[in-house]
Amino acid sequence: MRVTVRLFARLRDIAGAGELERPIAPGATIASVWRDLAREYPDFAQYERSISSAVNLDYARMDRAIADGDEIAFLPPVSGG
Amino acid sequence: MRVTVRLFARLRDIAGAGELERPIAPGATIASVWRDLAREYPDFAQYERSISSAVNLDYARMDRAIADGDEIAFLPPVSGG
Amino acid sequence: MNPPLLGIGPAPLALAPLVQAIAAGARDQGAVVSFLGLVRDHNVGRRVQHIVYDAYEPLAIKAFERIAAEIAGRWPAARLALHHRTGRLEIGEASVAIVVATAHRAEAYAACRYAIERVKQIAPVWKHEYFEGGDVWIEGATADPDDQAARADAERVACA
Amino acid sequence: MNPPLLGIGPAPLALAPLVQAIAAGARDQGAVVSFLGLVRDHNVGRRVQHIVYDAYEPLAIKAFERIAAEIAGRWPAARLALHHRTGRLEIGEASVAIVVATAHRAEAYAACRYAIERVKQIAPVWKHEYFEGGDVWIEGATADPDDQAARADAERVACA
Repeated sequence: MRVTVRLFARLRDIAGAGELERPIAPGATIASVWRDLAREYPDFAQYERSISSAVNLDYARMDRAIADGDEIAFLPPVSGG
Repeated sequence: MRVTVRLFARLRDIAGAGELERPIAPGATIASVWRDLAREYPDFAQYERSISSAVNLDYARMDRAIADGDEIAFLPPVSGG
Repeated sequence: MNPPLLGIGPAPLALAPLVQAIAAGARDQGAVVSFLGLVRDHNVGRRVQHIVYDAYEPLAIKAFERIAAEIAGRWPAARLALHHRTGRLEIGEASVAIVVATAHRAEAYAACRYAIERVKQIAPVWKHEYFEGGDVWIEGATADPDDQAARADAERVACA
Repeated sequence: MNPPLLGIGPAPLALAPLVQAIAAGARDQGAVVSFLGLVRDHNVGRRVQHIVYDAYEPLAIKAFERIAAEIAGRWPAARLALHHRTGRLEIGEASVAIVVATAHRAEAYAACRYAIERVKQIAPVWKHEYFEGGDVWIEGATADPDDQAARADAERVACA
């Protein structure tokens, strides 16, 4: 099972990519995907408490279960306007 | 000595003219011009307490003395915007 | 060429030239708030057909200058454009256009609201409403620029 | 043809088409309040050279739809247009344009202010500021559309 991960703003800069494909295990949640990324990109750690996340274009809580093919987005604090 | 009187909105409708020339006596004030007009146009009486007045393009109090050639304006309650 | 910042007359109003007039080349202004007043098709139960605006135009310009000065006193960095239309207006047409630019949005909203409140209080402009079955001159506020209570009301509404 | 009421993308913003989109043909709306956010040449002591806006565009449109629904709940007769720009913006260019039309002005000011507060709280949009000497991603609010305290803040600021 795989998901697409979308990264924005500084998270994209840290990862060096705005879109990643990552494998997920059964029972995966947004939080487990985040933890895997934070191991891969240690600078993600500082966003642990401030990111928002979305699944398939809906804001979603970190404990939300995800499924094969989902698009998961991690959003640093926003600054539009 | 003469002044120009400018009338607006319903005052103009009552008088049938937006601009009048009227003689004034020495010591005339805006109030005395108004009283003369109110004798001439009894329907002005209802505006006694709600009009504003201006002399030579400045808002002015009713007790303001006026001089030959002044432009006196009587303004019913406004409704712009 | 930009339009004058303050104006009154029969020409149809448009926001874009006023925004351009106060915001073009602005480097330190982050917020522009605009107000348009439109002629509505009903008023206190009457079906409005059109409105004719009368004004004492040169005194209106002086009233607008006074409003601009009040705003400059209260919000020193604000820039203001304020135009009122006269003559016959159909339903949906704009009678007044106000644009305020400031560094931050709270001030822009407040100063723009203050401007329209003061226009309604002290601009020598009158609405002649033609409705189904008759016509009437709308009479609102006794204009008195020195009435500090009215001015305080406008500021209270704007800055609440 | 009128533009869509909600939008995000790289095209320069203009108020006039948005005002046209929500106010054209309006017969019962007497007040139109607009907001433009402009890029300023300084920010917290830095001399800004330009801004690049990043956005998660499809989620931004959904956030705008949510804001529109919140406004429809709070001010049922209000009409809203809301567009955000993306990409590189120079000083003085507009990053966001909001237009609200209602019957009366108090509601138009309030709903327009509410909209920009909510954009800043929940729209997935990010400002990459390029200033003299460096660049920085601006990080403001943790986006959480369900945060009722944030929503109450926006309403309090808008309706004060």
